[in-house]
Amino acid sequence: MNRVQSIAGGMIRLATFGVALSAGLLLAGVTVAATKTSLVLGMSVEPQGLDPTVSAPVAIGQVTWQNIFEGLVAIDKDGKIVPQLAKSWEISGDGLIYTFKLQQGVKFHDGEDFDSAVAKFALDRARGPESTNGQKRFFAAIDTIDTPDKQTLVLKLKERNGSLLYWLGWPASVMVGTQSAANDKTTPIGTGPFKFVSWTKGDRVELVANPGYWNTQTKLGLDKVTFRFIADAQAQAAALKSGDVDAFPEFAAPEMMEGFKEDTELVTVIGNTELKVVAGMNNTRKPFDDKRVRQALMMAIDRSTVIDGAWSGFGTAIGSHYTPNDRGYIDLTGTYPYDPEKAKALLAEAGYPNGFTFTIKTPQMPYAPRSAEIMQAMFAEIGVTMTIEPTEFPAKWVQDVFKGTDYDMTIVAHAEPMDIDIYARDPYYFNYKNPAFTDVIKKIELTADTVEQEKLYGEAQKILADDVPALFLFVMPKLGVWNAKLKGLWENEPIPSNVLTDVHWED
Amino acid sequence: MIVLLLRRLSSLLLTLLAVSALIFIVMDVLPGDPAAIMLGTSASPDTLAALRHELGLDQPLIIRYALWLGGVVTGDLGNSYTYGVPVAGLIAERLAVTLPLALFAIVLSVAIAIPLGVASAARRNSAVDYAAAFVSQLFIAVPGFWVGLLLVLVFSVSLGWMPSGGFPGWHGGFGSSLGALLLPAIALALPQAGVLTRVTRSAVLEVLNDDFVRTARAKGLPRRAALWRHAVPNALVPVVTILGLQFTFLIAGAVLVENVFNLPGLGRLAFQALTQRDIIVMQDVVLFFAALVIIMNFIVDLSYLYLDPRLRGRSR
Amino acid sequence: MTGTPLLSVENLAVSMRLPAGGQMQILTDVGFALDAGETLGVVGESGSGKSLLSLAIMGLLPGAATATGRIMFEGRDLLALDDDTLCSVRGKRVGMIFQEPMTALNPAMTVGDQIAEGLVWHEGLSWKVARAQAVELLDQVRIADARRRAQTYPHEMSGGQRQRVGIAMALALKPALMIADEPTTALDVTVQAEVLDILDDLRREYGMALILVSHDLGVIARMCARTVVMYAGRRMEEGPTRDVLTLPLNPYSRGLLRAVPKRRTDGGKLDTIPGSVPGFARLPPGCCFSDRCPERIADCQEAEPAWAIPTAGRGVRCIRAMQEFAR
Amino acid sequence: MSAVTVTVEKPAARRTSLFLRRPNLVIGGAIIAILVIIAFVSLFWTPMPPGKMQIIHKLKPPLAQGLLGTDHFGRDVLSMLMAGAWNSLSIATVAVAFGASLGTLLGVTAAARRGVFEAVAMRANDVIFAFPPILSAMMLGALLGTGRFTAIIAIAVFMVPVFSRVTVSAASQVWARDYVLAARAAGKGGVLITIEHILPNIANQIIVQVTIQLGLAILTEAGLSFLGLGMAPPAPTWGRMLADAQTYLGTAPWLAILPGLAIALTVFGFNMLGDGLRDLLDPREKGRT
Repeated sequence: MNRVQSIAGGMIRLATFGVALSAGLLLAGVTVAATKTSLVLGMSVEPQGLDPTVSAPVAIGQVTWQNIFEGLVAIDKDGKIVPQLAKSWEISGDGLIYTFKLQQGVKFHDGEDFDSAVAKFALDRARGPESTNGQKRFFAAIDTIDTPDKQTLVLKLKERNGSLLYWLGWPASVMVGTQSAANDKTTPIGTGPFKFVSWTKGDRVELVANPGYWNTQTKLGLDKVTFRFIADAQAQAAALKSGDVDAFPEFAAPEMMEGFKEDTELVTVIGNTELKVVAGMNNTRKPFDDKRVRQALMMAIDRSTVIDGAWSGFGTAIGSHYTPNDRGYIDLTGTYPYDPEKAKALLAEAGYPNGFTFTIKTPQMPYAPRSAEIMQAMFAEIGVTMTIEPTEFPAKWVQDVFKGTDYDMTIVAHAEPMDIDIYARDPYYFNYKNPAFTDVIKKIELTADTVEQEKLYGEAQKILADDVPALFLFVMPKLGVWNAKLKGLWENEPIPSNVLTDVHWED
Repeated sequence: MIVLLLRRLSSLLLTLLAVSALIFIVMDVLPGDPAAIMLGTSASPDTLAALRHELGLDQPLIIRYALWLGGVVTGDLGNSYTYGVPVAGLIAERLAVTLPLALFAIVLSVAIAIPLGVASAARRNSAVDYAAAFVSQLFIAVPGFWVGLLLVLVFSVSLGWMPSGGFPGWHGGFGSSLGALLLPAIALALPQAGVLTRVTRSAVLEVLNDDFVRTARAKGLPRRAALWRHAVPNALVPVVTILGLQFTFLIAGAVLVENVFNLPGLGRLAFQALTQRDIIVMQDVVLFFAALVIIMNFIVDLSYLYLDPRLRGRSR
Repeated sequence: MTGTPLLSVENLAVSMRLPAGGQMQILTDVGFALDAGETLGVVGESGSGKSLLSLAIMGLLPGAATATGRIMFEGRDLLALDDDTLCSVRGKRVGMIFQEPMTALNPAMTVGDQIAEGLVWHEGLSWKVARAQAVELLDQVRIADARRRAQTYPHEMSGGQRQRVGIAMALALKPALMIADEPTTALDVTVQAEVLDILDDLRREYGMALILVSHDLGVIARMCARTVVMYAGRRMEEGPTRDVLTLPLNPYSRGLLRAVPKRRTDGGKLDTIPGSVPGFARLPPGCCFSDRCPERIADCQEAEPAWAIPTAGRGVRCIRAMQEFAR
Repeated sequence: MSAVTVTVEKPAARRTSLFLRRPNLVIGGAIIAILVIIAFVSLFWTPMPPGKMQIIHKLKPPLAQGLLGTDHFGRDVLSMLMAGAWNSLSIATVAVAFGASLGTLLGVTAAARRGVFEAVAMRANDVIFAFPPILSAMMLGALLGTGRFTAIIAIAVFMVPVFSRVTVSAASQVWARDYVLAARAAGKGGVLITIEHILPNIANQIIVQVTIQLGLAILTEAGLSFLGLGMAPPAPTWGRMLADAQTYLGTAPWLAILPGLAIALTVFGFNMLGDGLRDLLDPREKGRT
């Protein structure tokens, strides 16, 4: 058989093998039933590393926080500060000295003991000069850290800071081991209930229960957890329906939610997140430097239509940079309600009788272009022409809008909880300078008393609602979809996370 | 003939060098600063500077290019900014998905296209010919990612026969991994099969009327044997050319299907690396693609020598 | 003509389907007989349909052609056989040599394998044995260093050598009948003689019947005992080669003979047949040669003259020839 | 022996309908003609303004609201498809015009000038061919920002090597022809020969390639939009309609099927047209039954 024929012949045999193989597989239908003590949890975004103390993306915390790493204190599902590696603590009268009593017998996954020296190492590492911690400003208020004995940690502050305790509960402030800190990015070692097993980049991270977990009161419902990273909403839905994934705490596409309604195996739980969809304006650029123009644009928008069109009706309207599940929330959507006629009149009064033209730089995440398209139609009603300029996030958006403030209007969802203080920061992309507002924020940081803080937060909200440095649109819902027999997943997300300590299967 | 190969090889290396320079400049000019992306919006300037230094981004362009190229030549492709792991490992990991997927798609494409193409050429202007022409036109016209979408909906969501996507990893069992690649392979194979059918048909038609096919018939070979033992082997040159092009496309261009089936393939790695401005990964991946295209062209050229003895000159 | 002939072609007609629709008749009323070991020449200008005749016998007519009549070979009508049975005849009982050696061989297959393939296919020999026999066949067709040349490819051989490979292929299975369709037309003169020698020696050695199709009267004279003269798809004259060449009955045969270029002493122009071969769609009424025949009379255009047998072993299609013979 | 009458039937009706002889040309031509008409009509009239939103009427099936139903913003799908026809076709045509002319120019000059120029041109070709298409389109999107202009450039750039390769091989064949050698011997300059002899002879191959590339351009535009790199909203293109509709496949399948169908039909039309033209123009194909 001449070799050339054998190729042709070979190709055919090879081909028929291919066809036979695929036919065989088609019938086999490979789906393994999920055993009851393991969980497959789906996420839209894959974290770029697994150490929350060296880079900022929230996805890192959503895999590791409270599962692998723990902090001195933690935030519970209602947003409250609860003890963790610090059993208890006292704050001095002048609020400058924090003394923490640490838990005993706590070990890292690599066997290293946790004591005050390790805690000091972790905090110094986070606030040090070479630190690449995304929230380095949390620790700015700390002056010195002392360790009188193994179980006590004393923080001395330069000035009072009401939020320090809250920030110590964040993923960015978790405790890391002295030897393991360097490569936590790829092989995370923490003190938490789950140990890291493997990470197939672009696909999944696998964790397994930590037999030597120090907190004996918590009863773990799971012995194996797999985080699957699926960006495409359609693929997410398919994974849920075909049983490949047990739960999606943050499902990507609101418009597919009612597709799960008639599926008896799955349950949908709608909570809310801290994601505030806000259309920021460049407050130093004409015409946005004139408050009346900003207020007119606010009145030109019907928030419920935006929510209905862009996010299929899920999500709650907000009047200021604050979400309903933050303490001290006031509903200010009534400050500038939807009133196109009044908006047109206000525009004329501000000197723009037949409107003006500007561009909005929209990142590619689905909520942005959809909201922008609806706003475009609404602004057209009052004679204002908005052109949409898609801007690649994070690269071009960070460079053009965030750093360069070279934009008229933009639209982005701010994920960090309780970050109303960004309007007091200078520089910040809004270019909004209001001494009265900055003063209120300063006061908040200096008062330790929560009731007083909540009153001040209310004041801050009112100033923003009236000043409209940005068009406050809505808070993104937490679209939870998971197996009906799965219990213990958080309904809301006061802090971006997937806490699995009390997750278990129920038959 | 050796001189011919050497000259061909040197010109290929030259092209590779040009590609490496081009991609380096493009990545440097792209807006967006990797450090800012990694540290997020509330990072302070000094932390940004610290990270830029750590990543070596603060050095002049030429030195960075030399360092990168030096590394590539010695096999050290550098570490990914975002993942912090050697890029070579990352690419190898993703290749373990993309390569089998591409091979699977090529096998399916050949299994569909060669028989269809040869049959429609043998029975020209018959029902088979028109049917094959229509089907191949349809496969070409329908966007691959759209086919993928429909396959997921039918086979995994409603019928539940197949996994909806993702990749369990080869250590997780050969059968389940191959199962995960079946639907994406079909979605990739159909458009290629359409093109391959048409190329095979015209190539076989070209050869079918040659005298040596009639000689084979005169020797007593039935129609089918003359077709497969004499006509088809002489029609393989254009077919192999297309297969070479298609294989590199399947490696580089499968990002859309990888998205629909969320497979951790090379295309997705490049897509994520671009969004995150993981410059080192982007440069290595594009260079890898270019090398693959060049090696593929080289292999196709070599196969010409094998398939068409006339090109070999004096063989003995 | 003793006993039943090896091959007997009776009333063969071949017509072609035209691309724009409609049929056109090419061969009309062709018939002849051939005994085992006998040689027959088929001579005619190009466009007379003689190649189509050989393809019709082999059953290898192009798709658009349809043949009617009978071709009796070894007791079976080849036209009635289905393709599979015909395959068992082709190559095994009837061998064919083609005109164009440059394209008649498979460029991607070694010469040895192309010869051996017939043996493997028909007699089920292993490739090893078949290849060995192929080398022997190459020796027989006088190709030097046959063992090495068997592994080479067609493009590494001259036209003459390739035609010899064609001969080796055709006689690999020692068929009863060999059909050679203008075997030497594409070769230059010196190689022509050598190829014809080989063909003749092997034919004698294996006692094979031969049909040699050619437009070259010299080749026919040298190789064939009997000859048929074809014109516009019809047989014009048939008989022993010597008689046809020396005492041609049909005016066309005479014109053909006169047109053979000879050294002329009187420096006159070479003789030609006036006019040119008409296309099959524009044949003149009556005798197909009537428009160019110098001896034409009115009756020639009345009706196509029938095939007549003036004496045993001779045939002619011309009323004038019959009248001449009668006197 | 009976007398034999010559039977030559007269070929059937003088011109068998064009459809029978050239099915691809007619089908392909018809589809493309209809699409071009729709595209032009959409500039003046569409049942509803393509951008008009009626959130209350969103996600209505065909015939319930407008002939082909509404999308997730309540916009009329039929109007969007018509406007999409204009956008997708215009992007494809401009891109192909750009790519074809540049590619052909490169190819023809390379064939004429030979030597260094050809080597450099072919080297540039290899470099572009070596770049992965979809990935490079993304990089272009990141560099120039997304939008109509980037889509056109991204599509055109990868067409240049295809056209230059086709042209070089076709042109060099024509250059080798005797009558061109004769023209050169008569002292004609390279440019003149190219215009007078080369281009007319390779025109048919280029035309066929243009139709095929037009089809591919539509597909690429759809792919780019799928990755979010296509035209900026609100101008609808088929690719973006398809991309946006992906998450509504479960609840509103027509949103994805209709644009998918439009894309498939157009590409099908272009390919059939390409085939028909190839048969019509390619002399070699004429004789074959």
